[in-house]
Amino acid sequence: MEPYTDKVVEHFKNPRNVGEIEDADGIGHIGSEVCGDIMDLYIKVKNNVLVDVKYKTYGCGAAIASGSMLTELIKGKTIDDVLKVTNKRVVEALGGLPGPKVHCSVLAEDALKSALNDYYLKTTGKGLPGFKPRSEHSHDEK
Amino acid sequence: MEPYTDKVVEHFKNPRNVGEIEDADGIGHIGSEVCGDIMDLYIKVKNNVLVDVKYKTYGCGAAIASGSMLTELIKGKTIDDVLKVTNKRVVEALGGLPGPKVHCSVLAEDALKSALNDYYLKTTGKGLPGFKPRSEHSHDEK
Amino acid sequence: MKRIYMDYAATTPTHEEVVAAMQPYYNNIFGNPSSLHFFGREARKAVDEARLKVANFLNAKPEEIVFTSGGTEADNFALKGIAFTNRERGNHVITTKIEHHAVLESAQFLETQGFEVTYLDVDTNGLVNPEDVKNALTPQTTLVSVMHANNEVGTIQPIEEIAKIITDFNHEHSRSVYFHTDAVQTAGALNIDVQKLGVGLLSISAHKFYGPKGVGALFIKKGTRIKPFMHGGGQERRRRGSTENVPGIMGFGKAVEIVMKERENWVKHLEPLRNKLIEGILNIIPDSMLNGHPQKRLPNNINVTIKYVEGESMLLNLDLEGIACSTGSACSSGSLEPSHVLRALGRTHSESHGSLRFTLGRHSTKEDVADVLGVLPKIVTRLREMSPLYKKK
Amino acid sequence: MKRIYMDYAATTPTHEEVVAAMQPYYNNIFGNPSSLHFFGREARKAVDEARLKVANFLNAKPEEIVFTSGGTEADNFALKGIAFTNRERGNHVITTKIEHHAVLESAQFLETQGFEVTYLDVDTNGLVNPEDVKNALTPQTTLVSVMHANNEVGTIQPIEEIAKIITDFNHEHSRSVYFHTDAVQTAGALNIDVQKLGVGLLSISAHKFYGPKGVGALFIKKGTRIKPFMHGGGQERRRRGSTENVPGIMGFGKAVEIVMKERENWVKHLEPLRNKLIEGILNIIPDSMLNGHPQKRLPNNINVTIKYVEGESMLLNLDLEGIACSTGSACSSGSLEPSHVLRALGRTHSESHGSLRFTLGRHSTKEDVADVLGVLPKIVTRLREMSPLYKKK
Ligand SMILES: Cc1ncc(COP(=O)(O)O)c(C=O)c1O
Ligand SMILES: Cc1ncc(COP(=O)(O)O)c(C=O)c1O
Repeated sequence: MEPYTDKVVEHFKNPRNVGEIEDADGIGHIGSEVCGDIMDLYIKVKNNVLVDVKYKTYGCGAAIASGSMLTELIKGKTIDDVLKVTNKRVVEALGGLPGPKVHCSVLAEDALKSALNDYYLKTTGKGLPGFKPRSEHSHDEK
Repeated sequence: MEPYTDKVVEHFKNPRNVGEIEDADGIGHIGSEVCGDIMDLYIKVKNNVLVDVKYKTYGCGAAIASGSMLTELIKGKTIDDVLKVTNKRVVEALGGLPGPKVHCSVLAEDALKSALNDYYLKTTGKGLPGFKPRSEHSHDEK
Repeated sequence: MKRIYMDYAATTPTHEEVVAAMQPYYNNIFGNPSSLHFFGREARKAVDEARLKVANFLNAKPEEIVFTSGGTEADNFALKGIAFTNRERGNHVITTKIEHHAVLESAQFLETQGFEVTYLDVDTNGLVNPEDVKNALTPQTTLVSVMHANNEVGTIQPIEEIAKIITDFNHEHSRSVYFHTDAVQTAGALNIDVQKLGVGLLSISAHKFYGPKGVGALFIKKGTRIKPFMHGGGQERRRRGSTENVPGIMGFGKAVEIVMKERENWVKHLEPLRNKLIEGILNIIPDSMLNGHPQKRLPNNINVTIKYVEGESMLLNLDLEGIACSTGSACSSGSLEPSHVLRALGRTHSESHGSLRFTLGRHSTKEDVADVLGVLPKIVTRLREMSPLYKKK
Repeated sequence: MKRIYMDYAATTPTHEEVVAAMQPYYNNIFGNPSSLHFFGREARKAVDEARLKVANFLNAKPEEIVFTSGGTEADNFALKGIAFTNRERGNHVITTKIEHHAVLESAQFLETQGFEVTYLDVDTNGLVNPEDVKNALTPQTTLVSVMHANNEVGTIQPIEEIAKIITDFNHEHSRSVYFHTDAVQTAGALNIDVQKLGVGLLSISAHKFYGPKGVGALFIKKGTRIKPFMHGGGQERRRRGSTENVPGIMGFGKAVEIVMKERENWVKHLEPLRNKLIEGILNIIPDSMLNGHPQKRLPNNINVTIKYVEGESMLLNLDLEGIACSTGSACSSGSLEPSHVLRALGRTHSESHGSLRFTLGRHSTKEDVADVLGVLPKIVTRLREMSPLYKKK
């Protein structure tokens, strides 16, 4: 595996926006213990803007850095802007991820989509159109 | 392959009794080009004693040394004594031969037997009892 | 930055005396040992001296030692060499679920070529039950391969007992099932006597005990029916082609010499350090547990699971503090499955993901251990705070 | 005693700069490149730098280079890797009668596993006829392996032409027959450009061009279907298990760097020496003849047959005079058959037994050549005098 970029290491060392939001407007929960990575994303929305964002993760360095970078990319942005944030954007912003670690950025994107879905469900009764997390892991703990 | 002993190298460097005997009483000719070694042995017999011995060889270092050592072991000896000289004696006298080279000592023994056979044929009309060279190579040049 | 190396099971720094022993063989005594001339003969003499040292080290005969490019080649050679060569006697191979990939993937390759392979289970401490070997033996079996000690969790197998079972089986059924052990992890730690162990083939690798990388050996007991794995010229008594790595082999010879002299001292030095680190972690960090056998264990191996956190993230945090170790988390290897060894011991996926391995060596100190015990708990606390699993508790 | 080394095709002394380049990687940058921590990362970085150098050397991409333990492993990997992996596409392999044993014995092993192998003839100069390759291709063929230049007689093969034939065949029949060349002997002498040569796989070995023994590489063109030969961990992008021989790889990297800078000078230096030695022998010694192609020939290879005398005895006599060379006589290898290469060129058994090979290198001088020309005729005379064959003439 190639080494992590400086940017990844920096975010891994000092992850931004770690934690939970008690009264979150949307919560995303993605991943499972079996796969070795889980991400929880909490969003607070005001006037279509993500005014606060927090995350927690159980996972490797890339998962921690991806989550941290995601929160930076979406915090303070409008939902329209945030909907454009893909795992590719996360990878780019991190200066790249080693091949086997790209799935961590997918985890981050899916956590975001899942949180937005939750927000939509709560506010409109309907989920995020077309939402279907890619990193969904179906296998159970054996 | 293990290296040659000092004794082999010494005989190889200064082979004894090289040449032919014009009026030999017995000539042995063993081996073939195909196998990569040939030995010619010439003996001169007086009163049952090998008063002169010469050899020629086309072959590797071990063949040259085996022929040389053989001539030393048999020159001046009675036929009875000489009949007891086997390839094993040659190998011992050389301080050993590498495994793949033992056949060269067999070549020497067979050259001796073949020369004695020739001598018996010439003097008694019958060959050496039980003579059948072991190193006889049957394959032809292709 | 002060750096603490605690990954001696991955590789070791080459001993200074080993490096020195290699130097003459680069451009002074540089011949090809197969050459008949002076340059070849002096190289050959050197290689044979090293071969004798390695043979003595294992209590074997020099002609029973085949030099290889490392432990992996020795394992490939043993498995494929025995299986292919003895195919007409049977197509069944027995090994375990906790072998090194060099053995496991060779076995899997044999499966693609029509061989049957039994992968034995181990108990929760990583021990193979010799009775299981007995029960797995069939009239088709030609080879049993059980590692001497496991590289991840350090568990030492009852090789002598297994050898006895195989010998009995061979006697009773007039068979000649071969027994191979991968001793790559034990050579620097335990006395390895092929006679006492009762094995017919045994793999070692120099870089695991202060020798150079890229050189190892397979012990092959006299009389064993085995054809080469590395096909080529007549080197190594026609058992392994390729120009011998003379400097590497000379370094290997020096390394076994050093081990024979130092091993006992090393073990005396390492065991207390190992115990201190294990006890320290289990005492200080809640929800942590030891992986591998508590007693039948390599003197330098510490393998723990720390729940609710993932191994690579701990490893990288330790690395940021200058401490080098390894993990059985899948995330570190790019594969989907976490360590097959931890899984075979009955650890859950997440327990396997949360494992750390520290392996000590001759340069390890009390201070190193104290440093780890100072740093690790803080890292775990920090990571647990951001772990969704920890909250759920 | 003054010693003259004229066996550079067997192995070369390691270049001083190569030795120096290896030193930091024994106990300073000593990590296992697969380790995630600092020690591993710095080792990995080094290995990747060397990989880039080797890739540049061959005009390949770094990810197309797999490091091996030498030329033999690269050849085994190419033949067995391609044949086994593509078996469902076909079970036929084409090679030649003059390949190195690493290729030939791998091919013979494949035959024992049910593969069909065609061994192409060569002409009296040792050249493969590209048309023969064309005619040998069948719908079952998955691999063609033809060496770049022969190690015994130095003949350089028309690799580009053969590549074109295979490419055309693949186009015409929508096939993907792979083309491998063993370039172990050419790396120090000819420009090797895998694009220009048009090969899909190519073997090299460092010790043949002033690099260390025990390290080589297989170039594997992107997109090639090949599974490992050396099964083990995930090293070399999962293509070859075993802990990388980091110092060896670093020495390899330095060696190719030196070759790229020096090769042209070496060739300019060697060709006149080679010609002088060939002409000298043929002129001075009656009943002697050149083996191999007079023009399409490695710049450092002299291979002659001297009739009525056996090769080993000449070799040993030369050795006693301090001159190191090799022979294709069976007597030197312990086998019954003399050189399969000379036999394939149509030499009789005794012509093959009477061969000598001198291979020159960067330290060879005019004086060395003059010394050989001074000594050899006397030796031949002496040996012919004791040869029963010479008399018969
Ligand atoms: C043409 C050729 N191929 C392969 C090899 C094998 O290389 P190595 O000895 O590095 O395994 C050699 C040299 O021995 C060779 O000359
Ligand atoms: C138990 C075991 N077997 C085999 C190997 C392979 O050894 P090498 O890396 O020398 O090929 C290793 C180490 O990687 C090991 O720990």
